[in-house]
Amino acid sequence: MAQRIDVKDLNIYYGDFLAVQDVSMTVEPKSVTAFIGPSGCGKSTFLRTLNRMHEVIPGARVEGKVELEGVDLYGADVDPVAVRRTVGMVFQRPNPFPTMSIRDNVLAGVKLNNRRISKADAEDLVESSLRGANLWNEVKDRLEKPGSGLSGGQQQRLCIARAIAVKPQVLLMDEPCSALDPISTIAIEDLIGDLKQEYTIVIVTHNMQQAARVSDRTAFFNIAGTGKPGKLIEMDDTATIFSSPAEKSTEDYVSGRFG
Amino acid sequence: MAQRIDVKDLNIYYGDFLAVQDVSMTVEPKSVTAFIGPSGCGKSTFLRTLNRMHEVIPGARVEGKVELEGVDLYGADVDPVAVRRTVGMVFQRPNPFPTMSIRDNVLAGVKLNNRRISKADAEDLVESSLRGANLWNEVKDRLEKPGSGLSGGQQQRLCIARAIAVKPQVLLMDEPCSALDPISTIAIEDLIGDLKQEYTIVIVTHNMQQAARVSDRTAFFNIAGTGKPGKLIEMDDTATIFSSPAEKSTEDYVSGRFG
Amino acid sequence: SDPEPAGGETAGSDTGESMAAEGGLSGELSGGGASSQEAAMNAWRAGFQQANPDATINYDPVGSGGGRTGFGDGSYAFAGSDAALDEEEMAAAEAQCGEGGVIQFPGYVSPIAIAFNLDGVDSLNMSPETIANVFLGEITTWNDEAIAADNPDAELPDTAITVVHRSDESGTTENFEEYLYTVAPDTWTEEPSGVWPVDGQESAQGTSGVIGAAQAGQGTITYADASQVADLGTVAVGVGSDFVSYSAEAAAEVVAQSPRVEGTGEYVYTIELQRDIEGTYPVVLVSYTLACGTYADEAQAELVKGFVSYIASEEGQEAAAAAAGSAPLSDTIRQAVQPGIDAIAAG
Amino acid sequence: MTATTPHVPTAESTALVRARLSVVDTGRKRKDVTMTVLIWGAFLVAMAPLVSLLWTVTTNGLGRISMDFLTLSMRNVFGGDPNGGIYHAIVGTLIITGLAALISVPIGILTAIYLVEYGRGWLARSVTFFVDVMTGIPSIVAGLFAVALFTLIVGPEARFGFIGAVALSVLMIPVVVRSCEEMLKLVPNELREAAYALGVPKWLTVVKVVLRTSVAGLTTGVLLAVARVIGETAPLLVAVGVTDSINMNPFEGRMMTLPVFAYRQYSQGQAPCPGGESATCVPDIAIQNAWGAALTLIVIVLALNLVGRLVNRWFAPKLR
Amino acid sequence: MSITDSPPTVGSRAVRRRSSDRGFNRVFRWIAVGSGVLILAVLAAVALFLLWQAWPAITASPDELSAAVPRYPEDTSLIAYVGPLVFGTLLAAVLALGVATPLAMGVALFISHYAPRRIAQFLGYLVDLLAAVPSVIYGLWGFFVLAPAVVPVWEWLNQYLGWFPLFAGTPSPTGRVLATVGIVLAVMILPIITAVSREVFLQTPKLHEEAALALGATRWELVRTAVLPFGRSGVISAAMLGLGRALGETMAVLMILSPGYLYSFHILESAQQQTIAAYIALDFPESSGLAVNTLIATGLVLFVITLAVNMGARAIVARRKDFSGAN
Ligand SMILES: Nc1ncnc2c1ncn2[C@@H]1O[C@H](COP(=O)(O)OP(=O)(O)OP(=O)(O)O)[C@@H](O)[C@H]1O
Ligand SMILES: Nc1ncnc2c1ncn2[C@@H]1O[C@H](COP(=O)(O)OP(=O)(O)OP(=O)(O)O)[C@@H](O)[C@H]1O
Ligand SMILES: [Mg+2]
Ligand SMILES: [Mg+2]
Ligand SMILES: O=P([O-])([O-])[O-]
Repeated sequence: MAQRIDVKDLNIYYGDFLAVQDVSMTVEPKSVTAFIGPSGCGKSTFLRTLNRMHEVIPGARVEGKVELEGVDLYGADVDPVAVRRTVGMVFQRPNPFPTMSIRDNVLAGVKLNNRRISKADAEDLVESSLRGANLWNEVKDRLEKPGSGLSGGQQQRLCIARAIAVKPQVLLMDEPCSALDPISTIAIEDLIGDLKQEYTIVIVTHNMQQAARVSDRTAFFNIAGTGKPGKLIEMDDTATIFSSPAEKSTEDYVSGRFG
Repeated sequence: MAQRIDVKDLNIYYGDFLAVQDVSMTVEPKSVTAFIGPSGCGKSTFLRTLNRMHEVIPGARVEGKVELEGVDLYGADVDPVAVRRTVGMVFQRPNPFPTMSIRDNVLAGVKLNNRRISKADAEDLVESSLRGANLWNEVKDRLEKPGSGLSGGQQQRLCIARAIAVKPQVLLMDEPCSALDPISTIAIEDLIGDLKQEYTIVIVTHNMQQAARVSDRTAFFNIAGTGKPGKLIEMDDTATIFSSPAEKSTEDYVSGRFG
Repeated sequence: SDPEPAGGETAGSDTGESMAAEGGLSGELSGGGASSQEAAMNAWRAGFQQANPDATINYDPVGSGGGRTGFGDGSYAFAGSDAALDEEEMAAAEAQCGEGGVIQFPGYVSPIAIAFNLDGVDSLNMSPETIANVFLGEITTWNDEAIAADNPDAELPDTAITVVHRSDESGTTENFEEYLYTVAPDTWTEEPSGVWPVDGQESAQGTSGVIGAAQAGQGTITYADASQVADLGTVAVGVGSDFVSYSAEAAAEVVAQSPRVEGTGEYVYTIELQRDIEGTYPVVLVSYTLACGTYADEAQAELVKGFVSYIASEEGQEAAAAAAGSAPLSDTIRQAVQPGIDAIAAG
Repeated sequence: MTATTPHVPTAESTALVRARLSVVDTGRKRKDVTMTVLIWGAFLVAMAPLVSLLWTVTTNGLGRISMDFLTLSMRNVFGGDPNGGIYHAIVGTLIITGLAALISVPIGILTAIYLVEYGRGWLARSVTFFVDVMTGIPSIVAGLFAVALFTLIVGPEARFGFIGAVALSVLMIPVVVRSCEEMLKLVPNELREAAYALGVPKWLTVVKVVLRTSVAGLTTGVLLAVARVIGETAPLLVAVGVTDSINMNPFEGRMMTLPVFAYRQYSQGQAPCPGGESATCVPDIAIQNAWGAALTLIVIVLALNLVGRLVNRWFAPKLR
Repeated sequence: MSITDSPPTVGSRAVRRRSSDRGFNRVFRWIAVGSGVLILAVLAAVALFLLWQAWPAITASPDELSAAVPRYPEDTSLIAYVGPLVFGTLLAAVLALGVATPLAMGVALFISHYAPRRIAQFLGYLVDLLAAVPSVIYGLWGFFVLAPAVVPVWEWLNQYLGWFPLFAGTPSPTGRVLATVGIVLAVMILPIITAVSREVFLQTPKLHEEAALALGATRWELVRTAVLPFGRSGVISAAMLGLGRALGETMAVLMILSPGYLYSFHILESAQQQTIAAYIALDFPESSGLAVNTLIATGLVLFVITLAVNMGARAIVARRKDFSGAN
């Protein structure tokens, strides 16, 4: 299922503003890759180009290539909608659909697309996705209740369940824990550990300890100042980044000297 | 100018929900006190009770005492409006008034009190406040421009200038750097170092390195789980908290084992 | 005549007394025009519909002008108008009506009361000259000598006179102006037009508007369809040496005694009002009924024939008199137009 | 890090702080109180005429309301006859307003969707601008326009309910667009992004997420627009004409509506009752009818709003 | 961007275009665009209709017009004829706006920032409801209740403030004057302005409200420093919405006003002013031929006024954009 992503010489613009400059990297399948860096350095911006979600923002555009198993996601015959089914995404603030029950939230990817699915299949999908998101036991008795009634951490896991229910091959997470309390954070971190058995995972985090705990590889982004483009400074195994990074600024950042 | 705050057995409620339980602490004048702790543990909630800003939130109320130089802030003859002038506040997201020029933003609080401030006095005050906030050189040529045209870090310093222009005795800051880029963050940290010569400063931060860098004393808050009240776990000199805290959970937190 | 309680579309019960002979008509017929006729038209429609429960007659009270235009361009099968068709309109109507020609007769004649609101005074005498001066704004208080002279017994206060006239263009206004123009030509010199010629006076829209305005203020005076004046005081107008109060009979009399305009179509009965006939009430509104001699559609022709016959019938005129206080049509006029109505046919 | 020497409040520092904290700046306090009084006053002053209006309509109209009044038409009722009712006008109001809504709501909501979800550039700007201009079309002009339009299509005798509905639509569409636009803007972007990230195409996102989430708000918007036109008189008088009978067919024959009925009854004024007031002849029955119709109209608007509130309750995003 | 030449894999098939989705996307988009265009078309049709129907009057000579239109004075150009109507329309609308805007802002602030939270929502609902009261009903009320009731007030104003042009002249004994109409119009547009302003005031960012409070602002100072500046453009739009309604209001003016055709500021005196919309409704019934064209020409003028007012409002809002709350 999981697939490899190759990014080649990517520039990202908001209108005329170059937000991220010249990024090339490879994301390995069935592993967790963490993006760290100070606020505004373009982590979210870059992450969104991996499933063309940046196209939702007026004026946002890219130059360069993003390849999924060798297929350019920006190729002429590639449908952005299909890209997003293949590369799922979880956001910083949990965003379950407020008008839907927990069950319908999990099935949203199917139902919103007008796919027909048998009742039994739907039940199976709901259960397996919620189990996959470590949420089944907590909600199995109230699947018909609105998803927005859950706690923040549960909501975030519900969003993860919803994302994996469409069976993506890659899962992008943009600071998935930054709005959660420590217990929920630990639950999600555990979940990420389980999910990497099946998915390619990319996670943005502000929290260096979290990056150190959950990721296999870490990419450090930085920015020279307001109005300057963000850049990928270095990318390496997580252990290397945190113990002996090649760049001085990486070391400053991970040792907490700024940010 | 700077004054001491004594908090005694404070419980804080949102309606029926006990958000923060039983906090007692002393904040020393002319020093920087940092509040750290995981998300949702009640740092902001507690901070706002120090200048009665929590009263703005419907249903929020306190039990217990907060004393400024021995005067109970919740005493019957105390005017909350006067409290907020004495205990100023800077928020997480910079919030200059968008309809006002930079100059008017600085003078906003002063004009409330003293409509007839002379032109020369006003000029002096604008300059001294902006200098105090390390912003004068950057904006002195465009005082008539809207404050919202500045960068995030400049906006935040403008807010600090606005807060100190009313000559408070205590300054509360709720994650003042969390929306800023690293350069601006450093500027604000330097500023805090200068300000403590004159003011009693309390700062909430998510960033332990920041707490270690700027504060003299640190208070660690924690929460047992969603729905439980936040508590003050321990408070001590910053060096002690980061090197040899008394509590296990403090050590776990400052060493990055969770949060 | 007791009106029947209404029901659904066919709820009108079949108690159409002598109209039973005509009783089998059905279908829907729409006309429109002068709002002055609305109350009478309601009575006619009700009477006709009771006799012909399957028929529905509608009348849009859009105003005489709208009625004449609509009649000329075929949007209305019949129309009511406070003024006779002028030459241009007649040409349009004749073109629309085809060979059967135009039928026009004064189906609704109603006294116009000169009504006032003055505490403690119910009735006053006024000579034509005085009326003209009051409405011109020359006489400004109620205790003016000219008024006092004709009312030796009345106690007149020195309240200011507030004239209230129609703000909209109106047949009532035109007829009232015509009256003043005829009887007080030296004082009232403005040609009648339907629009009130004096500036700066109080005005209101529609008959109910002027009545309401007159009731709202002290010392007000206005002119309005007599059936609407409610508890306002009214003026007995000077005719010759006498003062005549309004009444349907006195109004009928003036129409009956006035000649017909010559040289019009066979069934176009336009009258030339004589405003100075002793014993009659000369301030009247004459409102015409318009119909065609030929209609494209058989059913429509039958309906128009039945309905217009009813308007012109003695019974119909009485119904209108009861519902709207109008003056019944004289036999002379009825006999002059009835053949034309009887001849209405499809073609 | 410096170790701080403990600071102990002295008597004078405490007094100083107490003075500062309890300072009641009388000027500002007075101003605050003055403005509070003024704002309460504004509210009360504004409510006075509105309360007077509702009171007038209710007290004048209530006496006329009865089962007969609500279930009978005015067919064959004339003069001072106190029988008859406004059933035909209620039906006409509901049909014509309903049709107008049927025309305006899809156009209005789709335009709002265009403006919020797609609109960019000169077309969106001009639609926004001209929608504002359209809110200023005088209602009688809308009526004349509709009549002229249908005169071109079906000939001069055209007077039927649908023409009125078209006239009302001209008045209603801009209100629908404006209010629905605001409601759609309130749907958080996060929800759209959540759907896109699940690989849902934009149009399904709009239909199934954006519209679904804002149903409650859209209902309110539509009801506001309905309320705006349900009381129209002038355009219907010219476009639809009047009748006393029940007509359920909006494509043939005249129809009556409540506001037109109220206006015509008001215009009729007094009825002559030769024998004075009696059980069969009430001189001011017409004006009583007018107030009765006015009250009914207000009650209908109220009921619609209530329905809107219920829809709101049922469909509003569940937060707890 | 070039198409990759690497061999297709599972992934590549998954991301290929699904044409049906794209088709629907496009269709839906065009339906939405179509509705917007349809609105423009309707408005253009209304404008064309007005122009087409007004044209005979615009091109007619003053003689023809005065022959066809009973109210038309001799030797007067169409512009001179319409002038007083434009004046009356604007005066009535400005009066209404002048009365309604401050009151509506008060009511909106009351609901958003002053009223006890519990009843605020109910009050908001009540005000929305009042926006729905039909104008005939305002007409009936103004005619039967308000006009008689305000006579003493107008007389008092005239007596003590008669030096002020608006209150000069002879006050009408029936109260059916432009001042009364202004009040009725104000009452009619008050709920509209209130509803919009209230929404805007409620949207004031917490951020800015808290900034003001933290500086030690009282409630009124909070309103003055954070709420009003933020809401200014919204209130202007709201007022323009109300102005549009006041400019076009027909029935209430028709039923209440005792009209005149002068350039007169005497709002307590009868027979001084008239508004365009009421004028059209008043004279339409008895008109035919060129008279109707003349009426529609005045309708066209009203349409142009509305257009101008909207453009003006937009310009005002745009000029303040730099300092607007939306950033
Ligand atoms: N919608 C947008 N339009 C224009 N500029 C944007 C937009 N979103 C982000 N930017 C700019 O792009 C740059 C990168 O922002 P981005 O949100 O990707 O940073 P980030 O690293 O995710 O920061 P954070 O840690 O705060 O989430 C910033 O300068 C930001 O101002
Ligand atoms: N306005 C409010 N109404 C009800 N509950 C609230 C409100 N604001 C905060 N809370 C609750 O109070 C608790 C403490 O919240 P608070 O915002 O003070 O935490 P915090 O430590 O500042 O978190 P963070 O680091 O995310 O800012 C949380 O459980 C939160 O859900
Ligand atoms: Mg980000
Ligand atoms: Mg906080
Ligand atoms: O019949 P009128 O209303 O025009 O007098």
